[in-house]
Amino acid sequence: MKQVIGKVLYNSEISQSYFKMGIACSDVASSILPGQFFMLRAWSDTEYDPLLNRPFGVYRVIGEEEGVEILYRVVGRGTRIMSQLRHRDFVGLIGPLGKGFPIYEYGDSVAMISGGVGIAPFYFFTQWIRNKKSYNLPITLYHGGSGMDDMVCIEDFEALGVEIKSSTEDGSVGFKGYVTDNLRKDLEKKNIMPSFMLACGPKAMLKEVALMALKDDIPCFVSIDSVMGCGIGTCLGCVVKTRKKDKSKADTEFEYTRVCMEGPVFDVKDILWEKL
Amino acid sequence: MKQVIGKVLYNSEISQSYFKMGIACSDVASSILPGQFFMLRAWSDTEYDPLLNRPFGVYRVIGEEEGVEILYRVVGRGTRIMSQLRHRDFVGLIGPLGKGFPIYEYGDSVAMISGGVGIAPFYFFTQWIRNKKSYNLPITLYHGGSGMDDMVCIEDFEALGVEIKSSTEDGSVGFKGYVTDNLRKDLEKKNIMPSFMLACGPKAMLKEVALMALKDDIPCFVSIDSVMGCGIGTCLGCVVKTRKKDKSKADTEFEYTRVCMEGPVFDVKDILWEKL
Amino acid sequence: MGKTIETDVKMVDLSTNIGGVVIKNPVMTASGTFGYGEEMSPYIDLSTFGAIIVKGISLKPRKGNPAPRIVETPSGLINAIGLQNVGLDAFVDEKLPLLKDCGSPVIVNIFGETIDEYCLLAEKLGHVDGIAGIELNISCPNVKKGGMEFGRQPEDAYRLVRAVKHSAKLPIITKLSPNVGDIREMASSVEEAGSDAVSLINTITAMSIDIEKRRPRLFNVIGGLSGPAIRPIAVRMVWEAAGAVDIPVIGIGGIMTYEDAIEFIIAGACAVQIGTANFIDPTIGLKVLKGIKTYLKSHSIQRLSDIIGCIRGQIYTLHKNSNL
Amino acid sequence: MGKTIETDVKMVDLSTNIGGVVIKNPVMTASGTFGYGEEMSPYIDLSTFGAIIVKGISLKPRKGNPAPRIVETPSGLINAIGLQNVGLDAFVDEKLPLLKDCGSPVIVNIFGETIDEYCLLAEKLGHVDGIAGIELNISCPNVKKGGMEFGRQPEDAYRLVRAVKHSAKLPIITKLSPNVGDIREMASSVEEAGSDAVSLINTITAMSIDIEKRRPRLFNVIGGLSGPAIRPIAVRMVWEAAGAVDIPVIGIGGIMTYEDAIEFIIAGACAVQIGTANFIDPTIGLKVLKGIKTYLKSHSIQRLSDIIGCIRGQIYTLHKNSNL
Ligand SMILES: Cc1cc2nc3c(=O)[nH]c(=O)nc-3n(C[C@H](O)[C@H](O)[C@H](O)COP(=O)(O)OP(=O)(O)OC[C@H]3O[C@@H](n4cnc5c(N)ncnc54)[C@H](O)[C@@H]3O)c2cc1C
Ligand SMILES: Cc1cc2nc3c(=O)[nH]c(=O)nc-3n(C[C@H](O)[C@H](O)[C@H](O)COP(=O)(O)OP(=O)(O)OC[C@H]3O[C@@H](n4cnc5c(N)ncnc54)[C@H](O)[C@@H]3O)c2cc1C
Ligand SMILES: Cc1cc2nc3c(=O)[nH]c(=O)nc-3n(C[C@H](O)[C@H](O)[C@H](O)COP(=O)(O)O)c2cc1C
Ligand SMILES: Cc1cc2nc3c(=O)[nH]c(=O)nc-3n(C[C@H](O)[C@H](O)[C@H](O)COP(=O)(O)O)c2cc1C
Ligand code: FES
Ligand code: FES
Repeated sequence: MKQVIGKVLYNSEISQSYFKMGIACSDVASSILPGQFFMLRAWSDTEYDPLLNRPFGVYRVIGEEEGVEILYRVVGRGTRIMSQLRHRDFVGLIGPLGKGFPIYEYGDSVAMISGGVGIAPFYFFTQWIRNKKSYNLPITLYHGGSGMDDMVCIEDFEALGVEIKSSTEDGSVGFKGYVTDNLRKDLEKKNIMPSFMLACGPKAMLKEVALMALKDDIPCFVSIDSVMGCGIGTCLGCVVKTRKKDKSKADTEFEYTRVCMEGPVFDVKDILWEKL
Repeated sequence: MKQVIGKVLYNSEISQSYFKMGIACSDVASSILPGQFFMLRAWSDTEYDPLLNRPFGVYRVIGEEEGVEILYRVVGRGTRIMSQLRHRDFVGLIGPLGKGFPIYEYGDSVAMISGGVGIAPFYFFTQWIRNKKSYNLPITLYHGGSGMDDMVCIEDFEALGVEIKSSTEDGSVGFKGYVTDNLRKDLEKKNIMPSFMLACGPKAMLKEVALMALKDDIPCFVSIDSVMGCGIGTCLGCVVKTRKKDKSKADTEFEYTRVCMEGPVFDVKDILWEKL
Repeated sequence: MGKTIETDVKMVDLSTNIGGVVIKNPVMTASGTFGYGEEMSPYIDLSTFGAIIVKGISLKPRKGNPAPRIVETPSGLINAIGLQNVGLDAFVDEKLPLLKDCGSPVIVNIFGETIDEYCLLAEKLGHVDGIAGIELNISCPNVKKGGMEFGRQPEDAYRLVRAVKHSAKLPIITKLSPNVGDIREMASSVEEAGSDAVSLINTITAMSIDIEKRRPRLFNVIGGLSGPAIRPIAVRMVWEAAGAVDIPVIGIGGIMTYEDAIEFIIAGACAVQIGTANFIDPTIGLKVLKGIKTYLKSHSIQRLSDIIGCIRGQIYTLHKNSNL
Repeated sequence: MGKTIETDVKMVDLSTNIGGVVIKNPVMTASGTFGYGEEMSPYIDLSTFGAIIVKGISLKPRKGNPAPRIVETPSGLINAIGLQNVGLDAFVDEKLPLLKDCGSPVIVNIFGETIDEYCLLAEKLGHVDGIAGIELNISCPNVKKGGMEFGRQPEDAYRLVRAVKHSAKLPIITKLSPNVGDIREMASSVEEAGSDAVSLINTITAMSIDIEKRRPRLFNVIGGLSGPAIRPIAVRMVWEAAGAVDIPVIGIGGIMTYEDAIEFIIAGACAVQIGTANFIDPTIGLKVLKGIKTYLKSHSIQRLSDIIGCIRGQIYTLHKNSNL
């Protein structure tokens, strides 16, 4: 992890309020693992409103490790400022941070479940798995959103041979309903039983996925979103409730664990979902 | 005075840290008097650092009253943000504000004295006087700065037939020394005795000019720079010490007068220079 | 559908009674940030407001402090204007005429250096037509107490409010100083003294130094901090004060948007005052008012009073159900 | 010429003695914003600092509060971490080893729920190798006093400091709470109780509400505001405290740049602590230190101590010469 200045290469709206930003940052681009993130500052470090840097995952590494592409959604002031950046503007970056997706043998098949901009970390992950594996591991992406505008980047995944199962709450694309309902339908039919599940999205969605995974005993990792003060482990602002590592206490006792250092990716077994 | 949104037409560095910005704002451009100013916000009104709008005079009205050109110098955070604006960005404007230069018969000859970016209001003023007067009133501009970089816009004035007397502290251009020394030299030689003097620049400079004008009994108006909270008369933050209007008390008593409403241009007779 | 919404629109009830002053909506101007109204009239219809609170008035005119009087800080503004004002007589003769027919009730913010001065002011204002109420600025140096503010100790505030209440026929809003150890104590003591309402917060004492000149940036050395920087402190104090008293609480401090105003209302304020934001956007009052209306409508809240302090009960439940 | 400047560079003296802790420069880390050092070591050389003050330690480990624990405000941050920490034993066994050889003196910030807890902590730390001093966080709820902070009343603070001073062999810095009516009183009373230095300010209690969910944004409802928003208040309090006591004063609150650090020093601080800024730029400590050196050099100031509180005398002169 390093602190660097990145230069904006491009920044374009790919769907209503979704943007892709390319950032030149060769110092750090080569060392990123899928699921890691950066703290980003899209404004001067002498302007203090907004005050804090913002966490963003990496959609993919671009240009022979010359930079990163970030997929982001405008939800508030920080992302609005980001969306106004243009070619040649500068951004501050600290990273790569956190622990990414585990480096595993991912078995027979992987299901990735994403809600909205939660799709962001999966492209880089898919690229990485496609590179590591010589055989063609089947990967399914359950991607959900409230409507058509959330169905971003689907083509990118298709190009890597990922099976797409879309869902929208308004029914405009794919299954009508929540992404978790779409997943449940398949899991219940048992016509699909992935050897691994990975999920990224709102906490309520992660919780549903986790409960399904725990019930069906499918190994499952989730990337947890949390408001971050620092991203580097010092503020203790980003915590989630996890089971005590001490096995004898794991069912009754919990502790607060930092999402930025020990996460953002957690084994669903380690999180106390009932208390989230 | 109105509150409007202006669109940046251009914004370019014309000399080290001096910029000219063109702003489309047809709603207000036609009503501006020379010496008036605007409160400008070069950043979003939902970002509060910096918090306050900034006052700027008008260098000239452009494009058949479609907009204004501002000449500004980067001195701090607000002007730095301004300098980063580009074509099509938006700025908030409130104005035109204050009382401009008096609408007078300016007699036989006018001397304008400016320090650094204090030159800004004089171009519009010169244009205005050139338009009003059928005869060719001689105008001299004493312009001073610390070095070559401060010698901005001279050509613009020359094109309007203004005689230029430059001075720099480092001697790189024109007279070596302060602009007030350059002026004093001429006034003392009595080879020049303007019927009116106008000055804009740092307070210390204005004070020297004022004292010379009072001594030689030359009518003189100065545009006073002041830190402004609102620009519209409500905060009482921008005050200067002026003589009591009541004649009998004018020599001994003073009051605090708002630069934004009663100024920024004041008759040197009204200011308590000894207490500035 | 269209019709139902129309009906809703009309039904949103924004009015409140602030200790006898009936206000049509909860948006007021904060003293010292709206001049005497006349400065703002080119930008905003003065009838917009629930009430207009004018620049603090003293018995005699006051010159105010030498410049520099203001300095910008991160998301804040420190001012040391020194209470410059035209004095009671000029206010009544020259400023009030425009204001009293402006369509919003006028509340006069007053201050003195002694309790007697306050009382005299309040009494005189009681005889003037067109004034709906008085706001007592108690963050002023009490000359009899060696320059210590009236608003620092509960007993001092009690004595002042009690005396003014006796002299005044008008409703009294006491404006609390945040520069105290416990705002609840202050609020309670002025309530007990008979104040009809409290407003808070006034500015927080603050200081800034020019490191090049190695001099305080304000001539007066210390000034009062206002603006969005102080909002989280103000919201906390309003929350505390509203929990401590039964009289209406008016929230002030860093309100820049309707969201900020709603935040104070949810914390327990029946009305809000907009201060520093007027300097940045003279039409802010109208924007905040419109935003409050839209918020209430879109959340199907029919009376503003339904959300005043609405989180109070909730919090205990919230905490009871969790085990830290 | 070049030579003279070189000599000047070498001659700038940044060292101070803070109540027995000799520090090589005035830049410290603020408790709770620098972890236990290990988190920051990838970004900054830990030997950079005049002192490293670690996250507050209690006798037993503490879980801290449920999330949300932090919320951003204009130029500020409210936190309610709830003093999560590994506890004294784990600190000494697991965290101290890295720190004690890092090249900067280590000051341990401590807190308890009773005076006895504080004393026990202080005593135990006195037997541990590699600790230069103790910073007493007195902004903690005193369970014996119904949760009221130790740092709110001069008498409570006095009693606490006095007791700890008896138990501790180490130098004691008392960290003052800004949530008081008069910071001078607080500073004087801990000085009298034997504190070797004071540091201020801790966070200012604050609150923020989510108007969509109509819920406090922090689980804990109220938290502490830090960051540049509070700097003008902190500078004022440091100015007041430094005028009231003779022991060294350490300035804290919203320091983001070397200019901010110098501002505190001119106001009377012998050293400063950097808090929230570490979150935004983990190398900030080094930048502030370099900036201070450059400032001193370019202003031909040979000892930092030459500018500590340097405006104090000046102000009276300034005011005497003007007639308001
Ligand atoms: C490890 C990690 C990786 C992330 N990767 C991406 C990514 O690749 N693309 C992307 O678009 N976003 C990502 N996010 C989320 C992103 O950080 C937030 O959207 C962003 O910080 C919002 O900033 P803002 O200033 O626009 O919103 P704010 O104005 O701060 O807040 C707007 C709204 O969003 C909520 N919010 C703010 N921050 C968060 C947060 N961290 N989690 C949940 N809610 C929040 C606020 O409560 C508020 O309701 C990631 C978050 C984490 C923790
Ligand atoms: C009526 C009026 C008309 C003006 N017209 C112009 C113009 O046409 N072109 C132009 O370049 N500037 C003009 N100015 C000055 C301009 O407003 C300031 O330079 C600007 O506000 C600085 O903002 P900043 O954020 O960059 O500086 P800041 O970061 O706020 O301050 C930087 C430094 O400048 C000083 N400073 C800030 N504002 C002022 C001020 N108003 N007066 C004196 N010192 C100040 C500060 O004390 C500080 O030392 C005008 C000022 C007034 C009052
Ligand atoms: C320039 C200025 C002048 C003020 N004058 C007064 C005053 O005369 N009387 C008073 O009670 N409060 C005065 N205040 C305080 C405001 O009314 C308000 O309480 C404070 O600014 C906090 O609100 P804000 O953050 O919205 O500005 C003044 C504030 C400012 C910024
Ligand atoms: C997340 C966070 C945690 C903190 N934890 C502690 C603590 O454990 N002990 C303590 O005395 N102060 C603690 N503080 C207060 C800081 O040390 C400091 O006094 C305060 O933040 C003001 O400085 P700043 O504005 O530079 O952050 C904490 C502050 C923050 C923001
Ligand atoms: S974000 Fe600060 S500890 Fe995780
Ligand atoms: S700038 Fe506010 S009154 Fe002049």
